[in-house]
Amino acid sequence: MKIQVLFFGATADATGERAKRIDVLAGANAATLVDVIASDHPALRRHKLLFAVNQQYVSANTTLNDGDELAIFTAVSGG
Amino acid sequence: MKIQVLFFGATADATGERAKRIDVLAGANAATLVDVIASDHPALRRHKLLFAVNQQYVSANTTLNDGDELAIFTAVSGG
Amino acid sequence: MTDFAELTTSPIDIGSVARRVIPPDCGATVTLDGYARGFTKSKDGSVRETQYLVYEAYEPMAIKEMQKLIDAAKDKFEISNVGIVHRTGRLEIGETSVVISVAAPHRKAAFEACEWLIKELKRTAPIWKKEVFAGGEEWVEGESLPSE
Amino acid sequence: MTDFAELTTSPIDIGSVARRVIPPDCGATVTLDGYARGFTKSKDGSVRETQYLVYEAYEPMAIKEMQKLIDAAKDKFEISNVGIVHRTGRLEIGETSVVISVAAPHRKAAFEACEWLIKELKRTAPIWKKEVFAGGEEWVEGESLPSE
Repeated sequence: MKIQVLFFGATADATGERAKRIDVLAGANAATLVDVIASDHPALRRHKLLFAVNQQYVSANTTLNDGDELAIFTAVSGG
Repeated sequence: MKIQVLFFGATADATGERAKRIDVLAGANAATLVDVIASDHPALRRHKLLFAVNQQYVSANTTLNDGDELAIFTAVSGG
Repeated sequence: MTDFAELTTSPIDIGSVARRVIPPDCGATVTLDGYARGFTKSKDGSVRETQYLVYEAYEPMAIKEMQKLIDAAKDKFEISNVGIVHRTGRLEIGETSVVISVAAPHRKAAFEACEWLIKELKRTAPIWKKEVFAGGEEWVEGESLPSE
Repeated sequence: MTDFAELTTSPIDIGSVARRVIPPDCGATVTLDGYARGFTKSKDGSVRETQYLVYEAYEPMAIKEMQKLIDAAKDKFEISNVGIVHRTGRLEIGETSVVISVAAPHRKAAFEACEWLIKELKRTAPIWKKEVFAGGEEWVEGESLPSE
């Protein structure tokens, strides 16, 4: 299945990308995607990561669905 | 001694004046002045009154001095 | 960059009051913006429509009392700067009557100080409000006295 | 006269944000104005001078999270209207990063809601701040997580 992955701030810097379409097997979750991405970009593991699927916060072990938008980012610092 | 008396808002309406120089005997206090003024303007007695001498809050029985500025007004309602 | 306590007969621009209290080491300003209500509750509980308001101040004493409040707030709370501007004269409904801006390194102190300042200003600053409604007008008398 | 949650890359005018939330039955608006600090404390306790800030948002989610906060605040506090505007992009020192204005019939609820909203916004809105200083830059990572 195809997942649209988005990066912001520190995670965009760590991966050198802002968006990436990734093909994974059914049953994958955010943690699976981090494993895939970190194999190319180990700097991603230096951060405590948060996840949102389709613009809602989710935990790392929430199962993804084909076509989901997964955002991977660090603890927010707006305000 | 001479006291400069100031009125604001409801007390200005009750007396029809905004400022008045009043001659009183030494030892007079704010309550004395109210008695003097209310004899001409009994409407003044309809209000709960506050006093300031030389721009500082005082109680009705604080003795006045020659040349004092006495403000007579109702509970404040700014803001 | 300094504190200020002012009276003005001109419309108050909230943003410019807030801007004036900001020092570079602060992270937040809290601003209270009080304004002329269109409806007020009478003593008998009925609601009536206000046409406009008139504020009158004992000007030199009002400035002094506001400055005293600023000094007291700076003793009481960890804040950097305070600005207070109160309008006098005729105000149309919806116009700002008072702005209090407090800048502080930490926002909690700014919130607390701003809330304390407006409560104290309403209690002690010698300023009076007249409500003008259809068929009459009335000077509003405050509920509490400065000595209480 | 309605609530709003917005992102903008333009300078924010505090007063106009505050003005937009005022309904005629309200007596007070409380506005929190957060802005770019000139000095920040590093993790090791030393203080360094920031040259400028860059804010980045996950825009559609940030708007949704801010709207959720507005809905939650209106359930939790007796308030009438809320406006939130957060700036993104490059901000010079002293420029406003976020404005939250809350209008309420009684000012106490406006103070409480405004303080709650900024605390929650900093915890949940997907927006990140980069500090640029002499010789480097750093994305600030928040202290608390949305699920906490």
